[in-house]
Amino acid sequence: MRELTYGEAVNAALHRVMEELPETLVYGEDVAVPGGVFGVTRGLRGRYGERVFDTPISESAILGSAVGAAMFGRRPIVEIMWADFSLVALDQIVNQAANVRYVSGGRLAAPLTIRTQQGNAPGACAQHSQSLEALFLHVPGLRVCMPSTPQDAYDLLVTAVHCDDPVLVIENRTLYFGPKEPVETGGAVRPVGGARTRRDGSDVTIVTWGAMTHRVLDAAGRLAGEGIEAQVLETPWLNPFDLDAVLAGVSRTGRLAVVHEANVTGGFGAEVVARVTEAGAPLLAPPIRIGTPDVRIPAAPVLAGALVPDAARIAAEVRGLVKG
Amino acid sequence: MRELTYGEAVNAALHRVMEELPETLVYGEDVAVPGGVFGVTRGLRGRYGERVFDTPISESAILGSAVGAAMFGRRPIVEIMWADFSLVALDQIVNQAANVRYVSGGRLAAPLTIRTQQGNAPGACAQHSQSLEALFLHVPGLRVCMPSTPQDAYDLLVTAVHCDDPVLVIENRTLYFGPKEPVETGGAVRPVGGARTRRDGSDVTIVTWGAMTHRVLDAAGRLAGEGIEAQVLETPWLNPFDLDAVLAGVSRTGRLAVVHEANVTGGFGAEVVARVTEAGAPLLAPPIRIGTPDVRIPAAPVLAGALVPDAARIAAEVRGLVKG
Amino acid sequence: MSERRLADLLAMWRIRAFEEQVRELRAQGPIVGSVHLCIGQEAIPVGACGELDPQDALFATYRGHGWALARGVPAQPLFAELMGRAGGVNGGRGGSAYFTAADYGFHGENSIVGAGAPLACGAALAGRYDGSGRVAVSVFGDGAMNQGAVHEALNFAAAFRLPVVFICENNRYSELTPISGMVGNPRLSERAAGYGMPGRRVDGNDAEAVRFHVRDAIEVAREGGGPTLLECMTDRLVGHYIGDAETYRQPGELDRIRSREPIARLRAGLLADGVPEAEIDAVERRAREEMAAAAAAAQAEPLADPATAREHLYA
Amino acid sequence: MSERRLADLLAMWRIRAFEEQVRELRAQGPIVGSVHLCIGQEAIPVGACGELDPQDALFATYRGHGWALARGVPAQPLFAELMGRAGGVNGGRGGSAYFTAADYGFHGENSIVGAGAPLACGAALAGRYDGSGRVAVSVFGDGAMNQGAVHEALNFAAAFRLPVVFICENNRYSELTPISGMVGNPRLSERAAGYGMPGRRVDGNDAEAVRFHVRDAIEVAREGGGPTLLECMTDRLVGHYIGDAETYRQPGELDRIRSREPIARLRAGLLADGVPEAEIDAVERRAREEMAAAAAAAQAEPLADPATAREHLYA
Ligand SMILES: Cc1ncc(C[n+]2csc(CCOP(=O)(O)OP(=O)(O)O)c2C)c(N)n1
Ligand SMILES: Cc1ncc(C[n+]2csc(CCOP(=O)(O)OP(=O)(O)O)c2C)c(N)n1
Ligand SMILES: [Mg+2]
Ligand SMILES: [Mg+2]
Repeated sequence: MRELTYGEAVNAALHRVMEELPETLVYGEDVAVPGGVFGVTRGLRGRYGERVFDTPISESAILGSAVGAAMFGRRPIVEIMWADFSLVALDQIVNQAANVRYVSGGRLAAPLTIRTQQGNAPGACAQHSQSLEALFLHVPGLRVCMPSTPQDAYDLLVTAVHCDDPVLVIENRTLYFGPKEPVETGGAVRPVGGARTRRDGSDVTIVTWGAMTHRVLDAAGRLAGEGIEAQVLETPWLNPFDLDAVLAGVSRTGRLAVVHEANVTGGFGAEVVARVTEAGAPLLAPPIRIGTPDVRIPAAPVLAGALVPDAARIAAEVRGLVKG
Repeated sequence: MRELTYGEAVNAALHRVMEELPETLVYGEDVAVPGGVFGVTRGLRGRYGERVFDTPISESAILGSAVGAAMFGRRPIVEIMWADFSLVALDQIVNQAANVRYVSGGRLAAPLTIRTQQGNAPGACAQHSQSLEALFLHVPGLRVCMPSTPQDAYDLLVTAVHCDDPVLVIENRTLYFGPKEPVETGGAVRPVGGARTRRDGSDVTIVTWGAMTHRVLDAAGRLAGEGIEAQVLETPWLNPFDLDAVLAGVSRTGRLAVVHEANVTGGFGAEVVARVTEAGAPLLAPPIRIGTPDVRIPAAPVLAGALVPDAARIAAEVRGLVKG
Repeated sequence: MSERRLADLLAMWRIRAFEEQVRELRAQGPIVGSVHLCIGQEAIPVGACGELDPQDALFATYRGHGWALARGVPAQPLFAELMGRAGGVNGGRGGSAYFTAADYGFHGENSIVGAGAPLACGAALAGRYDGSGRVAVSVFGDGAMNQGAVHEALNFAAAFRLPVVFICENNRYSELTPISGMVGNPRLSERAAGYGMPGRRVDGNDAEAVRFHVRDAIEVAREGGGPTLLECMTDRLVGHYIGDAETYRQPGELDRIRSREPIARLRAGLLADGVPEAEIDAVERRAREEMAAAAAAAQAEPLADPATAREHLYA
Repeated sequence: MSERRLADLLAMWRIRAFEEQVRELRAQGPIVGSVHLCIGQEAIPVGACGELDPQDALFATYRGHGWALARGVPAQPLFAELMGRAGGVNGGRGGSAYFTAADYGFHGENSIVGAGAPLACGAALAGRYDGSGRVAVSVFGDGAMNQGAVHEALNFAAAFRLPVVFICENNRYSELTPISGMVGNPRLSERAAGYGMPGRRVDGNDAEAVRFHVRDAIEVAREGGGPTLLECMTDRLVGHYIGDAETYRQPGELDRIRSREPIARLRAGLLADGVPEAEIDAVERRAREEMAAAAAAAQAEPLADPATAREHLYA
């Protein structure tokens, strides 16, 4: 197996799909000749030439042309540099891409992949720090995933590109340059969906996704030191969402905490709590949601640090849930 | 009291605020000389001249200029003809308007009011039928309300315009030409927030908002005929959301149903269910959410009718909740 | 020559007769919701579509019935679509303002102003790789020229010399508002130079003039010369949508418009050239009969099946 | 005359010295996150800001440090902002790419490309009603010209003859990509005609040239003549952001750029005019000392208080 960082794994997945699917295209701002502002698309232009190109700073044209090209047999893989920027062109994702298959009754399809990355990083301003997955998860017709490990960064992107629906792959720039890990490349294309038990435990089920997964695992480690065993269930696929895995965990532990970086109100954590509650899963205590409070994200790290959940805060809140 | 339709009540509110707040402006596509595609802004141009004007079909310029004008002491009331169209310019609402006060530490403000309307109406296509409140409710810094009666159409808009924060007032075109009702105009400006008990009942609390309120009341009437007494709690203000009113109702009835027109997954109903669950309110049965299933909205009324909740379906699901 | 013009007359009458049937059906009830008729603008689709090859892409707007017909979509499944019949081109899912008929090279209406322009760029882009030599035609109105997505599409196509023909149907109104007050320069085709593409103002009420300029633009596009912006001047003879009170019309405006509308103009021209009136009237009659029959047949079709309403959301 | 040019030199040196301090602080740690320096582009803010009155509005981009300084924002609270100090112009909430300083007539940076242009239209619009005679200046880069929001703002301002001066800082790159390949017509100022506004290409490395054209545009704007688009040609002497490897530079490109950069140019001009070198060097020294002192003072300030992080979300 190759040892790859998260960013290298994304790059490896792009090379693979460009190799095995001649109808793929990769384009976006600075992705071709410069190889991407995070270096994630390096080597593609040199290897695949015209199938990889840089674009104007025109998100509506990037996304809309990807939808149009997909209607005509291409599999565009376009990059929106920051999820925050999707808001200048959301129409093309929600009113265009998501409608193609349904409204045409399946006569047309829009198999495009939108790669983006999101979340706060030290010093990032309010316009470069949002976690927007909940917006996309409210849109029928889209698929959405958020890998947090090199293996998933590879697998989910390969799956997304092979998927015949519009898929949003939300990466995280704080993970691109993380540790190298063994990544199995070239394996069979995995189906869409699924969850990952990152740690098992009997006292509480913590559901999380994206970069938060690492902080949750850190918190779970601390809790273990106090004798609290938390099951950490990562759901890298959010649409479709693996509710069964969550229910299975909760039925064992009797407690649920959902952790995400997005602000709490209207975040996807509400959907998870609502589904578990509707399912009538017996709980020993009311479920909790841990996320960024409902404010904008300030640039100063000392301020943002007081808002975005960290391992200490996650551990404290989960401890409160378990100890009651 | 004046007898006004919902649309006339919106118009009356606009006349009032234009009269009492010289810093107000009203602009948007076709709102001035034509008086609005639904006639809701009639008479304003003639009465207030230059403070009311038509704009190009440029939602980013409409919303962005409103934010800029608001930063400089104006109180723009801009119209986005359909909520679906906000997706071509969401950046100006989320990345611009919502950040002004917070990032400037209160030195600047963006007291603008965005009037829009949403939802399905017979024959409307997938791009003119969405209920998007959940997107805005996930954005800290915005206020959001959805009036369903002439009195609230008047009161909430007056409150929104007087509010010093960006407020989104989401109306509904199927209500504009509804029945005339007595509307108290010219009263004191009401504070932001609050809920309305539209019908009292002891068996179940149905929380709803927007045009669905009328279908829920219809359903509640049918259920009463069967001896099921439903409390219908409308929450026209969604941000801020009156959770206390919901908890008070649920603590009496022990059952919760949330009904909205938006598709279920990621809808604000999830937030309501999550908050009630987190609050640990004792329930006799798991709460339910009733909304449009997770699909796009087809134009054919016979198809859309099978998806958007109607009184019969609401009654049936609530019956199931109560009868267990 | 007069064959071609009689064919244009028939094509225009087919569109107008279709639209008049739609207006009738909307009044009677079988068609519900907002409907945008293209009566008065028929010469543009008729002049343009004859220049398109089967592999070409066509993206229109909610005012797209005429474009679909001119592209070759049969009338009955269009009527069926507008009436929510299972046999509609999209089984009733698209409706009047948002249907597609890809089998006929009609890649859809769009009811978001300007949103179709980037899609057209994508169709043209795909042609770069599939060897089809495809040209994409993007149709939008004068008001759409002020929408960000159209700007981005015009620049995107120009920067990459994509084979796109942008057809702006300038009917002088953006919904209920005159375009003249919504721009600093009312000659919209003059924006083309800034993008580095040719821009022309075209008599949009003359199918022959439209044909000439579209052919020229398609030739340039197929040769790799990139996009062209054609501003086709025309008028709506009817409201923006059915029910529009048209309070914005100036005194005498409708008379002026009727005096230059494409069908009356072509009719007068044919008469002047000595084509017998009977022959000309026969064209109108034939179109009206065809559309009446198609509408009736479509109305007799079964409605879409509610049980299917959730299908085809995902692959 | 040479007074004015010495003042320009000082103003440009203040900006460059500020940016060099920022680069240093970013390397050492007190400043974190992505930072966009305007080294090489100083002549544009220096030439433009002197023409603005106190009531005028100025909207810049994430590359806005120089604009804030030229507008009169003191250096210390700017350094403090970048270092997340409580005393920063926004108490550290804005940071390098998104701060405002309304008290000084600086209405903010924006880190969404093109998003500030519509805001500027609004500031100008407000002036229609408050009798201030306000002119709004909207600054953005060459790449932003391809963003829908900028197009909509240009048309909106032109249609309503709003007093806005649009300043496009054409540094020939959109982030890491040359603008030349991203447009069909590289003369961005030629887009102005399509909007019905004057458009000029300006030597953006000459504060005097910028001053002349901005003054002219402001005069037109104040007289109700509407907006102007000024394309100020310049170059970044540094990367797009701190850390940019600048792999996209052509051989000899940086030498070419340095040979025409505004400070070296003005220095040479002053020497040629007989201004003693000592006097010129004193200007640089003065600026460097001022900025070193301001940076040090700001660094000594307390960090923002985490307990305040939730304040001021709503009124
Ligand atoms: C983004 C967006 N904004 C507003 C509308 C509402 N709307 C529908 S048609 C229309 C007018 C379009 O005018 P024009 O482009 O000239 O086309 P025409 O209707 O005249 O053919 C408007 C504003 C919309 N559908 N989409
Ligand atoms: C809407 C949007 N898209 C993309 C970006 C990422 N981005 C930041 S700066 C930049 C380049 C802008 O180039 P230009 O307008 O020429 O300004 P310059 O940086 O050269 O001053 C890009 C693409 C963004 N911030 N916002
Ligand atoms: Mg028009
Ligand atoms: Mg640039």
